[in-house]
Amino acid sequence: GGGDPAAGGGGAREVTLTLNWYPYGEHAPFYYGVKQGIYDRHGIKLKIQAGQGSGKTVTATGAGQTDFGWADTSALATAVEQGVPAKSIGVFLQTTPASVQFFTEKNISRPEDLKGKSVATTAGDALTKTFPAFLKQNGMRESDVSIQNIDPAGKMAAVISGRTDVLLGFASDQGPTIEEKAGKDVGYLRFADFGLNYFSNGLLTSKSVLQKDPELVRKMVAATQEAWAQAEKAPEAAAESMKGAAEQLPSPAVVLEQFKTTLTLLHTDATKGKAPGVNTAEDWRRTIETFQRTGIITEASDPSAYWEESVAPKG
Amino acid sequence: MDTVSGDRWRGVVERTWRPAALMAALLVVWHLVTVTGLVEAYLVPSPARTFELMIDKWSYLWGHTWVTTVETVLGFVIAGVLGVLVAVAMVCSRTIESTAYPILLFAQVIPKIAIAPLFVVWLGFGFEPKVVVAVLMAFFPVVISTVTGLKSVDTEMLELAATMGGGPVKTFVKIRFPAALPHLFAGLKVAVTLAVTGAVVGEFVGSNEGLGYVILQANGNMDTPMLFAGLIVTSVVGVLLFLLLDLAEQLMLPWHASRRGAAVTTLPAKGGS
Amino acid sequence: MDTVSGDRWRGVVERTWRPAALMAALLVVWHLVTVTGLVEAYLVPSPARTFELMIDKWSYLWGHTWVTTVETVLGFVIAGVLGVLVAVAMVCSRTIESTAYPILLFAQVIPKIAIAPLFVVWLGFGFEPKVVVAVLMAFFPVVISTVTGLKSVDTEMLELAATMGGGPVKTFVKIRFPAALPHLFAGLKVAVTLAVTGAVVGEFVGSNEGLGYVILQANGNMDTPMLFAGLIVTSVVGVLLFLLLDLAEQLMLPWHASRRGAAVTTLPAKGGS
Amino acid sequence: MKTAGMTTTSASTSTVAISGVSVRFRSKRAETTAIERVSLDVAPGEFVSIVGPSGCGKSTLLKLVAGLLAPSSGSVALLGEQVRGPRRDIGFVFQRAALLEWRSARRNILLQAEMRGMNPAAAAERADELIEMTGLSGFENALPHELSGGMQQRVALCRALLHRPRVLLMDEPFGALDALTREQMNVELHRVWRETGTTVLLVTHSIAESVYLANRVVVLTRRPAVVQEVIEVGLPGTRDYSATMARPEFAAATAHIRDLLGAVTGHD
Amino acid sequence: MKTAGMTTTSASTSTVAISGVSVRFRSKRAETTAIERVSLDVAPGEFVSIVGPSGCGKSTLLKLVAGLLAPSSGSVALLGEQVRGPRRDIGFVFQRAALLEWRSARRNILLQAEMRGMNPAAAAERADELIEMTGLSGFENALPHELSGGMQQRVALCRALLHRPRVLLMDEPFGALDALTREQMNVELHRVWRETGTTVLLVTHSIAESVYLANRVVVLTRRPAVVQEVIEVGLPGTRDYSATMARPEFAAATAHIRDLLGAVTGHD
Ligand SMILES: Nc1ncnc2c1ncn2[C@@H]1O[C@H](COP(=O)(O)OP(=O)(O)OP(=O)(O)O)[C@@H](O)[C@H]1O
Ligand SMILES: Nc1ncnc2c1ncn2[C@@H]1O[C@H](COP(=O)(O)OP(=O)(O)OP(=O)(O)O)[C@@H](O)[C@H]1O
Ligand SMILES: [Mg+2]
Ligand SMILES: [Mg+2]
Repeated sequence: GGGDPAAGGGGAREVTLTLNWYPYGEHAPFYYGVKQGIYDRHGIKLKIQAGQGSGKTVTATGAGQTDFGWADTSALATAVEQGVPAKSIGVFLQTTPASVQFFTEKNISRPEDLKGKSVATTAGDALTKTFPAFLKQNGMRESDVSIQNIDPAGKMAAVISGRTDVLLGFASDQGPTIEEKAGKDVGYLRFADFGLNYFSNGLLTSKSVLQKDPELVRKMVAATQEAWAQAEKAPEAAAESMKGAAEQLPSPAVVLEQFKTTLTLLHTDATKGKAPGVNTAEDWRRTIETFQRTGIITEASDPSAYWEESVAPKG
Repeated sequence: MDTVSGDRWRGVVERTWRPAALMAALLVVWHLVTVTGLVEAYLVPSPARTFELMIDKWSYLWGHTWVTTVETVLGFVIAGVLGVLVAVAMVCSRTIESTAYPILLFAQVIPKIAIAPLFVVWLGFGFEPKVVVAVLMAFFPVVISTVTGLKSVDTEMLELAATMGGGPVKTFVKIRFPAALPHLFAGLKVAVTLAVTGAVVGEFVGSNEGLGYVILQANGNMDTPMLFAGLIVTSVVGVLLFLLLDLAEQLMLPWHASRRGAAVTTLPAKGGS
Repeated sequence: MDTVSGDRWRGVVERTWRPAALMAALLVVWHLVTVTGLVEAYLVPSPARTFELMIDKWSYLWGHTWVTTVETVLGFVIAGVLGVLVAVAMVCSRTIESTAYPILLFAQVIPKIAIAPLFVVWLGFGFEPKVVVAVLMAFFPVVISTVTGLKSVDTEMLELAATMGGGPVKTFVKIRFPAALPHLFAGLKVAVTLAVTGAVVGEFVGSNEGLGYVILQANGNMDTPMLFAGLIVTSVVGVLLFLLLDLAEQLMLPWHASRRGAAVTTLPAKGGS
Repeated sequence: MKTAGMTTTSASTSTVAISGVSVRFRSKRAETTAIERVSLDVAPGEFVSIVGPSGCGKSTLLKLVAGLLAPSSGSVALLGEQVRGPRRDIGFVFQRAALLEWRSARRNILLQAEMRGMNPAAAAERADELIEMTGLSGFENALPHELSGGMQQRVALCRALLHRPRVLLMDEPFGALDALTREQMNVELHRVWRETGTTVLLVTHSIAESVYLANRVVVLTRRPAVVQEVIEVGLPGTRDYSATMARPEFAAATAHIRDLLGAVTGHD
Repeated sequence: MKTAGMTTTSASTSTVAISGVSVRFRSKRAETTAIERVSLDVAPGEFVSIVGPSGCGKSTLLKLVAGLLAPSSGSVALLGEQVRGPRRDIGFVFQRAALLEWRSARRNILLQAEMRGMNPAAAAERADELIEMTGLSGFENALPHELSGGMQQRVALCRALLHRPRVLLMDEPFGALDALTREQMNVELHRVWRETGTTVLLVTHSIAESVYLANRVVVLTRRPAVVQEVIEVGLPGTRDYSATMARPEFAAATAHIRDLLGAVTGHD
């Protein structure tokens, strides 16, 4: 691959990456990688696009509307089961940022404290589906809390205004924002800290790209891994790199906070010390088992159904 | 008597067979498109699977449909009444017209889903925000149509009314309003379809029930059969409400030219008693 | 000459001062509401901050506004042309009318945001899906209004046309269509506001530019000043397009009763040459 | 100012007092002076016919009296009161029938009663009486588009008579009627006028009709309408139709009006 | 079947051949028989007037001939061809003016030309000629609502004459005109008819007009309209207005028609 003579000067090939959402701190490494010329060096001219939810990103990737996607593994698993021809080429957030978020003034420190609380969720998203498993894991039932489905933007307003007590979200996303807006400390109950871990965001592409241009995929994975590794070493610079790349961003403080939180999610015990984005089949198996248990997928397949291991450099 | 009811029956068949045929044709196309794999199942499910699901889950769907229908109807009725009142005020007074227009336009153009947090915080998660969104969506066409209708009344009729000294209220009730009805109905028809959309969008904003919830959840699960079932049911609700309005129009405006049928072809009845 | 232009100038002032005063009043209320902390900043920003931001980021906003405006105008024009054509076809043939109605209704009632992912998959993240959503939103009011308008032509005028033997095309161009224009404009006015919403909703679904992108991102970041800036600009686009249509109506339909002003108060001009 | 001399001084006792009225219409294209310094006083209970060339301003004049138009200069008083806006103490038959297309003939007539809040039972009875009188029986429930032109005009006439107005303004109310029906209507109108003492202003194109019915006939000139002459019709109060037509005063008056209008000969 | 005998056999040579035509209107409320077994033949170039009581079915008859209505029974032929739908080889003046409110007087007249695809320059010239003839000069650019009732009617008349139709159907075309203007129009119409050999069917309420203009006058009865009598007017071809009125044949014909219509006396 990469031999397309029409593909721009310098041999760099134009490639689109659609994010799971609008740019926020978690995505800093991509911008950093572009800024540092990491992608260029791998022969990739990366164009980063905003997304509108992991589900749409996975579908659009499978349908070939974007070369690569950045999306939640649970969305990928659901999509694969439905027949979307997309595959993961490395999960980067191997610890889920899924968490219950609330103001510390609510005095919640353990899952049991959620009893009788109202929970803001978004209908149909993965968090909402794994939440019952999280409750069960911690000896509670779904009926112990009252679930309220709200639009993603409305969730934050609901918690700030006190319409609901807590929200389900990614620790790397809403938490820092509401902390800043309300001027109050936010506490988290991370699913991963309370016995429920599974893969979260990662890089994916369509089966047809994998088939037609495995070389490009390899370059993309390598470049992305390098970008994340570099960003991990210089979080401030990475967060800084987003400035100007996307005009409308959370405040720099929030971006940094979001990214720092993200950095705590990069590895499982099995991949500690390895390059970001390197997965083990065992971890995949565990995630798939969790997804099946929580009803995100009905039948568990082999990791190879979701994950293309061949393109990932072993780190 | 027999012939009359026979005629009526034939009329119903006459009016329904074409849309029915079209629906059947669309179903066939849908079926073929999915069966041949032209469109993948993760995007569009097969009609068979969709209807199977609808039958399996009919009580689930019915419950949510009922919620959405109530919200829609309530929103539509409020929008209709408010819309007519505002239009009347605007026609009565240039001051009101020129001040109200910008606000209305503003309220109309803003994407409702963008102000979801306001709805959530101010109105909570119950019934109200959905009705409010439905009202906001349906309101504008009613106002615009009614204003146009009220203003196109024959000026000579209004002069006549003035010489009868009935005052603005009676003139309105007996002349302006009936004359504006054809316009008003055009507005109401658009409004009722928008009210459905409004209720569903309201449910998107925050809800544990209703077709919006069903659709959103299906979308999240990539459960295309359920998504299409939700969309179909939503459409059916909209179409039925629209047809109800159409019926009301036919009953209330038998005099309107648009109901009198084509001009030139008017034939006096052949034969007689 | 002087008096005429003076009159015109006074007319403009006359027509604009009230909306302007209202806008000012709303701004004051908005200011007070935010300054007193009645509504919190995470929900509604202060006008000062909002306008500050709009000035700071005007080139950013302008770029996105332009994108949305182009999508809107394109969608509106397509919807207008298509809508009129469909309406004409429906008025010409009962067969087409009864078959087309259900499809139109169906297309109208389905919440666009729910099927938008299909557009993204089929049409990508570019220009097209937004225009398609705008067309889908704006289409229906045009059809309904045009059908109503075309059908309310005076039957005697049509009879007259028949005796002139101009054929359906000329009858349409010279009689039916001009007579339907007041209705059509009412439909177009609703349509243009819906086209704006359609373009923005299309951008919600998947886009890297346009006001929908700005708004949704601001919503995600709880960046209320940016959110309100986006909403204000969106509304301004809608209002301006609406006013353009209003102007077109005034220029094209000087004869229409609704433009002739109130009946009874018609005063012949005082004085003369 | 110049016209002051033309105004009679009986304004306070007149039912209709038009003094020095001019009406100018201004449109984008042109300015039309429809009426120029017209003065006219109508005594209580008087019947005045107005004749004049087409487009001279007769309809405009009636609308002035009804308060549906304001004069560009001059003033109009009705029943001793300055006309400033639409007046309800009148009955008006427009040149066009102006019926509500969604109301039956009978309900179009009863509109008058509904707008004035008249007693419904009494109004209904009166309506039936008028329907009978104008020969509309059998078509009470027909919608306007199911009526012939003359029938529509008769409905409009009934509507104007329903409330027994003190002042009746009629703009060519019999124009769409055939000769026979027109005569019958003339006789009926004359009877109604005699019995009720209503003041009537009638615009008509029929010279015979104008003379048969009126105390005075006002002849207007071409546009801009000026009062050319006012003819006192010296006919007796009760007028048998054929007897009246045969009287020399009748012939003299019609001939004179024809001359005034510049008609070549006596056709109407 | 029964009416077959009443049909003249000259259908093929007649311009208008109405044979045994009945028209029944059925509405939700009632069934109205407007016309009952009417037969009438009009020879090429003939001028036929139709008179009859208001609401008897005169307008209905004209619409039948124009193909705007289909008879409930019987048949109509125009220019030797069976009438099955709207016919364009005619000029029609409706009872109401039926003007397009967004077109000026002149452009309303020119509608006829545009619809027929006539040569624009020639049509414009002809329009100006007709405007001149009908005394509308100065109001060419006025919109219908700026015109008086009579002016609107004259515009409709011009429109019907613009294309010099072979058959002219006129439904009370001078009803809103004053006596003088009406006479002028009568004279003009007579001239046009003489010069062009147009076949004319004229519905009118004026007996004098019907006799002055026509070769034959058809008198219809009350609804349902039956042909009561057809009067041959024995007047010379070229008719000076005042001279014609003075002729004994004229007096005899009008008196006879008045009798037929049951009029008490000779007012029209
Ligand atoms: N709204 C208007 N705008 C402009 N000009 C007008 C308007 N109404 C009437 N006119 C003009 O005023 C003049 C008088 O009109 P009016 O209707 O009073 O005539 P009229 O005497 O009733 O004629 P007719 O016997 O034909 O009904 C006409 O020349 C007409 O063109
Ligand atoms: N569309 C219709 N539906 C029902 N009845 C109708 C319709 N058109 C006409 N009629 C009836 O047919 C009869 C004849 O109507 P037409 O208009 O031909 O009368 P006309 O002789 O022209 O009367 P006029 O002199 O008053 O114009 C009337 O009784 C009328 O009520
Ligand atoms: Mg007039
Ligand atoms: Mg008629």
